[in-house]
Amino acid sequence: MTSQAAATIDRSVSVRLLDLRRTFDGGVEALAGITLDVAPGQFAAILGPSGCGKSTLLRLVAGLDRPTCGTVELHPPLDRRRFAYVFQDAHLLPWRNVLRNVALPLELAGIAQRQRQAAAVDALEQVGLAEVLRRYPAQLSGGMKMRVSLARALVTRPKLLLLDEPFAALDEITRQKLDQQLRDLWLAHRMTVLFVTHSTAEATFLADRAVVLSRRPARVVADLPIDLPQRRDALLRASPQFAAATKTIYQALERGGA
Amino acid sequence: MTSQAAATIDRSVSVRLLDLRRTFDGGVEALAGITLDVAPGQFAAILGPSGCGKSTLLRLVAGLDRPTCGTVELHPPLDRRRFAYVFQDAHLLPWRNVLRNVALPLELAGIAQRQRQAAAVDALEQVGLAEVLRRYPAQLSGGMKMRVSLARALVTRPKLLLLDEPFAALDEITRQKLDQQLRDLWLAHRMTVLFVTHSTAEATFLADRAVVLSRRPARVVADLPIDLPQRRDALLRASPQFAAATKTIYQALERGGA
Amino acid sequence: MRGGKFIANVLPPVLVLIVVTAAAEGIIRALAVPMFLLPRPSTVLQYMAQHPADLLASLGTTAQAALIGFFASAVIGMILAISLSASSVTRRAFYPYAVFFQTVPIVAIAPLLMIWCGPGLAAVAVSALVVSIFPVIANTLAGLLSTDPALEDLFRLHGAGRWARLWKLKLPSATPHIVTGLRIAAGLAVIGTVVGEFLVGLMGSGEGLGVRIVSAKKLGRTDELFAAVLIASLLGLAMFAAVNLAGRLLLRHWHASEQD
Amino acid sequence: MRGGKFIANVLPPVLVLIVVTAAAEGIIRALAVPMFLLPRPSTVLQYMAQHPADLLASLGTTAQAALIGFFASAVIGMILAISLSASSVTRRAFYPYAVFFQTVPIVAIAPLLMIWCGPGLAAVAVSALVVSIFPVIANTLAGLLSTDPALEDLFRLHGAGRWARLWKLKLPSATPHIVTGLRIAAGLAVIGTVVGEFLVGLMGSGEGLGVRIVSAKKLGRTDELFAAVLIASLLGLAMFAAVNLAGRLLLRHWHASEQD
Amino acid sequence: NRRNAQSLELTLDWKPEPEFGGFYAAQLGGHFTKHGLNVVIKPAGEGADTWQLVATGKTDFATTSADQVLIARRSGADIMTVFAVYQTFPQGIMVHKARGFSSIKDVFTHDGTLLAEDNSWLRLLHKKLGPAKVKIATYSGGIAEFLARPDYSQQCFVTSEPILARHRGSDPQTFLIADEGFNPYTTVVICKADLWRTNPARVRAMVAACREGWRAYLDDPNPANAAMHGLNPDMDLQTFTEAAAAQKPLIQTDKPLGTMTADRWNALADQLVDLGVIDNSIHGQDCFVNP
Ligand SMILES: Nc1ncnc2c1ncn2[C@@H]1O[C@H](COP(=O)(O)OP(=O)(O)OP(=O)(O)O)[C@@H](O)[C@H]1O
Ligand SMILES: Nc1ncnc2c1ncn2[C@@H]1O[C@H](COP(=O)(O)OP(=O)(O)OP(=O)(O)O)[C@@H](O)[C@H]1O
Ligand SMILES: [Mg+2]
Ligand SMILES: [Mg+2]
Repeated sequence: MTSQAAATIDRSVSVRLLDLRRTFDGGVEALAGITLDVAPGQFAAILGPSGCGKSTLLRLVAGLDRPTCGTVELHPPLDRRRFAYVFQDAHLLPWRNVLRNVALPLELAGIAQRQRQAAAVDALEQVGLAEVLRRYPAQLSGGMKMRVSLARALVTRPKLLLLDEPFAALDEITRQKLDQQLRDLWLAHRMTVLFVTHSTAEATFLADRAVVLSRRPARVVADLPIDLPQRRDALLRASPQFAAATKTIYQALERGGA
Repeated sequence: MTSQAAATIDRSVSVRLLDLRRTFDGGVEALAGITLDVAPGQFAAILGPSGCGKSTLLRLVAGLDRPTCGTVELHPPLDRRRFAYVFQDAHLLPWRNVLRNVALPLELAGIAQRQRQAAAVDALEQVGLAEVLRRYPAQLSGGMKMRVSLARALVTRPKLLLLDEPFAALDEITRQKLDQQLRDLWLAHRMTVLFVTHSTAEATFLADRAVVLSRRPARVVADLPIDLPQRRDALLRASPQFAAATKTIYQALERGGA
Repeated sequence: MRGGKFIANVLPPVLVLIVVTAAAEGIIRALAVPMFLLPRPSTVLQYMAQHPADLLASLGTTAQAALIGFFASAVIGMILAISLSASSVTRRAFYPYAVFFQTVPIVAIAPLLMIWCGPGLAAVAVSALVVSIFPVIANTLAGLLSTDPALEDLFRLHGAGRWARLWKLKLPSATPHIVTGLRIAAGLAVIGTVVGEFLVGLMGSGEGLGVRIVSAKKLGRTDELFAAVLIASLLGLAMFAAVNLAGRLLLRHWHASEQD
Repeated sequence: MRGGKFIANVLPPVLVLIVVTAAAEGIIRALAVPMFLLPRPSTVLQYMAQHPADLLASLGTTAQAALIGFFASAVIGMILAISLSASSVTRRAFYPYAVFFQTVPIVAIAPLLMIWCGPGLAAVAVSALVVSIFPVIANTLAGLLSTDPALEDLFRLHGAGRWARLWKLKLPSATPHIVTGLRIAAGLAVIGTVVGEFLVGLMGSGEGLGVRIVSAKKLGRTDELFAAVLIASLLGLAMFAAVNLAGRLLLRHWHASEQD
Repeated sequence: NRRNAQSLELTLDWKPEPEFGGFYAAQLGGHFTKHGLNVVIKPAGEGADTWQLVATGKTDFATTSADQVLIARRSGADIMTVFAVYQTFPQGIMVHKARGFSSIKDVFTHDGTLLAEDNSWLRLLHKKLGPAKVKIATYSGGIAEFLARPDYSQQCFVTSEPILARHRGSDPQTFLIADEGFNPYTTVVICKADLWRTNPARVRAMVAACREGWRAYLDDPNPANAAMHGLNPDMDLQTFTEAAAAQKPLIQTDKPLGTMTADRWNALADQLVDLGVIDNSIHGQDCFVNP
């Protein structure tokens, strides 16, 4: 572990899910007992068939929904201000322009206007949207909205980052750029990340570990460590280890989907 | 051309865009002169960086927005009932259950209740959602909503099909299954398709032709024919021609994004 | 479960009613507010217990006019709102004048009502209509204009006609707004009826609550006055509750406001 | 452009006004409706032209009370709606009783108003408040309860407190509803004022429009009566227009209802 | 609801009260029938003035006051007064005795609040007594404010509010408006002038029956009071009795019941012209007949 990582390890948090179940009113069972331990500073990708319960799982971790049974434990118990969640839809406030949408979490944390604006501009630059600060959400394209939403999550420098397919609406080039940035950000700050994605390649590139869920009701089909170098770049994507890791995940998905 | 194709060619329509421009109020120029000719029964993939103007282009073709200048011509002028559009967001009616959402276009076309229900159930089976007929949109996962939206488009047996990243929210396995189904459907009916996607692999698998747009304001950077067999399947994805075609598109994207 | 839900719905307002009534009784006694200004709840209840038949007859008369006025408001108000929603020119031209419905005092048009409809039910119901229609117009219109533009696109795309857009898109999506408008109209229809009865109601046996209110006031019978006011309020409450129930049934599957 | 917009906004209603007035004049003449039932528009205008100072003074008195009543309704109504939105138990317990505001006839509480506030401005403004507050409550509440649950999640996630949720989420998202409520309250505040003046107004120089209306009625002066009614309506219209403008400024960037 | 040619409708300007006792007595005593009339008595609210109903043919006969008749004629309603119940204007101003006032002038020139409707008589008082010191506020009916506040005065019918106030333990004192020189006939019976011209016999029959009814009521109000109490139970019998007694001197003079004089009509018209309520094209003597 590098000294930088050691310095920032106090930022991150462990997530422990114990036999987590969620059945919706009307009897739809989404999660059928998920047990999962995510160490502080780990980057876990979560994959699974459409409608299996990934978003449900993330909502439970975030405390936005209550499990039917089972527990979610975060250690240390988390200050909500260092928490970020990129929802599957962008969920921007339609009455705020882009800048003020991104600054929102800081505003809620009581950060002064100047500082939060500066931080929001920074975050928007990271996602390549520095020139649309004053536009309203209705004037953005689908991918731009998701990037604003991502900027809003990053602006808090979170200890725990929950991402629900943040890059699905982006073109491959932008997506790879953001993958790279996210990985670098993680290396620098070592926050704990749960990253839902449908792309096996993305999971391989970003994560330490891929958790593959079965179709609904979701169970853990496979929990695969991804043994690739810490620093990853475009070249890695072309390597045989990368292809192998991707393939393993894909096969687990196939098993879960059957 | 097979006899089946000949029998159904009358279903399809040509799309001719002439120097199409669109500048939004406030001076945002989204399209900077797009000229494009899509032959009847052609399957064209459209790719380009996030926010470049792909959705704007599709809206113009559908007549949902007016060009600042330039023209959109459809031949033969299209009966709106044989038109389908899968929006980038699912846009379901929240007060209708899944079945009635899918049946909506038929209802608007005046088809009798029995028939449209049967057709809707069919379409929902195609997208793998036969068991959620009675649920309301708020009870669906993100990917399920998009699949409902896709079913709603397919239920009309359209002559012109406009698809705006319909599969972005789906896991790879479901996505490949639907890619396959769409390709087969197209082979059977030969409707004209404009398919916006961010996946070069998906474009390669599905389309006859990939139109790559530059970053905003969008221009056509490359218009690449995809010379692969008519019948395509999972094996093709592993072939070197497939990889080559994908790569060409990717490189065009890189040029447009620069 | 059902029983529990019923209790959860009914218990709180009933408790509040009891507590507020008791408190009012106490305060009025403590401050020695004279009966001719504000009677004690107990006196009002006593009056009600002693004259149930008369009060019920009055309630019947008033309820009939209020319901007719309310339904007329609902139907005509929605039709007017739909017409106004059709084009922004129509809206600019006519919407302002809908305000006249609200601001014209019934007393000014009472002679017309009396001459055209004769005293009694019809004139009173028209009064209820005039008083309660604007909220239906304003809320329905706001609802119709708030339709999600993306869904409008969807309907245009499928070549939906004006009627299909209205019935299958705009009205359903405006339902939460319409329910709010009807909630307001429910109470206003009652007050419109009562005011109408002040002016153009029929007098005599089975006279409406409004007639009782003015004549009780003239004779200084505050117990009767407040009994009639209370019954009118309860009528308003019942109509409000009916609108709420309808709203809940229509919206529970899909609208945030009816999910708890 | 700006000039064109102004014309597009103002021309249609003005045209309608002219056409409707002319038509009313014609119909009243043709049917020979007697003056004591319904005066011709020309007679009313003539009266207005002859007594501008008196009418303006009355308008001033009425406008003052109506504006005070309206602002009080807006503020108190929103505060009450916010309290009601806080919990579903509170809502069930108290919301029904808000209906009483609507259904209590001012005539019943006129003695209380007179004694507690004294005749004139304060009592009249309270009347305007009582009459106009319910639509603000109902619409604000509906708006607050319609907040997008996904956005609520976002705020909860970031540990937003009650106040932040209210100010930064619920109220902004309820704005379209609130504007509708205020549109309705504008006209109701005027009628509440006029009715209040009927009952607890002060007579004498600068007496309100409501006082003029009753006295004109007593003295059989329908021209004055309808002139006063018309001016009250115009006051309602002006307040309605002000609410519309405010709504447009608040909503034009983001809400479908203010985009054309 | 006119079943046959002889059926007539008499619309009152309020509910059954002693003010209308003679009409109910006429009905009860068979006086209408005796004169070949089938009269339906209808109470009415305040939405439309009763003369408007007569002028538009919605009713045959109605009660109102003489100043309203002049106003009606100014408004183009061709109506005719045929019978006058109150020979003296029963409207007054009721004050708390404790204030020690001795006339309406005292009310006007002292602090306090006067509740009144803006009527011809109020205008006359203003004209006669000059600008008032008392605050004048609109009157919404009843006596609640008066009872609650010692500095409040209010308009009243001497046959009504003072009696109620006394029943509620107050000690009111009443000044008649008539004493200030404004004395219109009140509770007058009107019909269309046309009816008088085309069918005077009918009108005569009506007036005769009313006169007999009023005679009977003045002699013994109890049967009619009981009948009216049945129709208007809000008013107790005691109040009926007291009111009937209080109004008797305002109704009964040395002349036959209900008759009017041109002098008084003309004097009233002149007063109203003077107050600007009507213009001088309206003449008092055109407003009435003593059939
Ligand atoms: N409120 C609800 N009521 C009933 N069922 C629900 C509700 N919310 C979600 N579900 C169901 O729970 C299951 C899991 O949903 P979830 O959103 O977690 O899926 P997901 O894995 O995120 O899928 P996707 O990849 O498509 O986003 C789905 O079958 C969905 O229909
Ligand atoms: N109503 C509008 N007003 C102003 N600008 C707009 C409006 N709608 C879209 N734009 C801008 O037009 C550009 C093109 O938008 P469009 O939605 O067509 O992009 P896109 O290619 O579909 O992107 P994505 O892949 O992210 O969906 C964007 O920069 C967007 O911000
Ligand atoms: Mg999901
Ligand atoms: Mg797009």
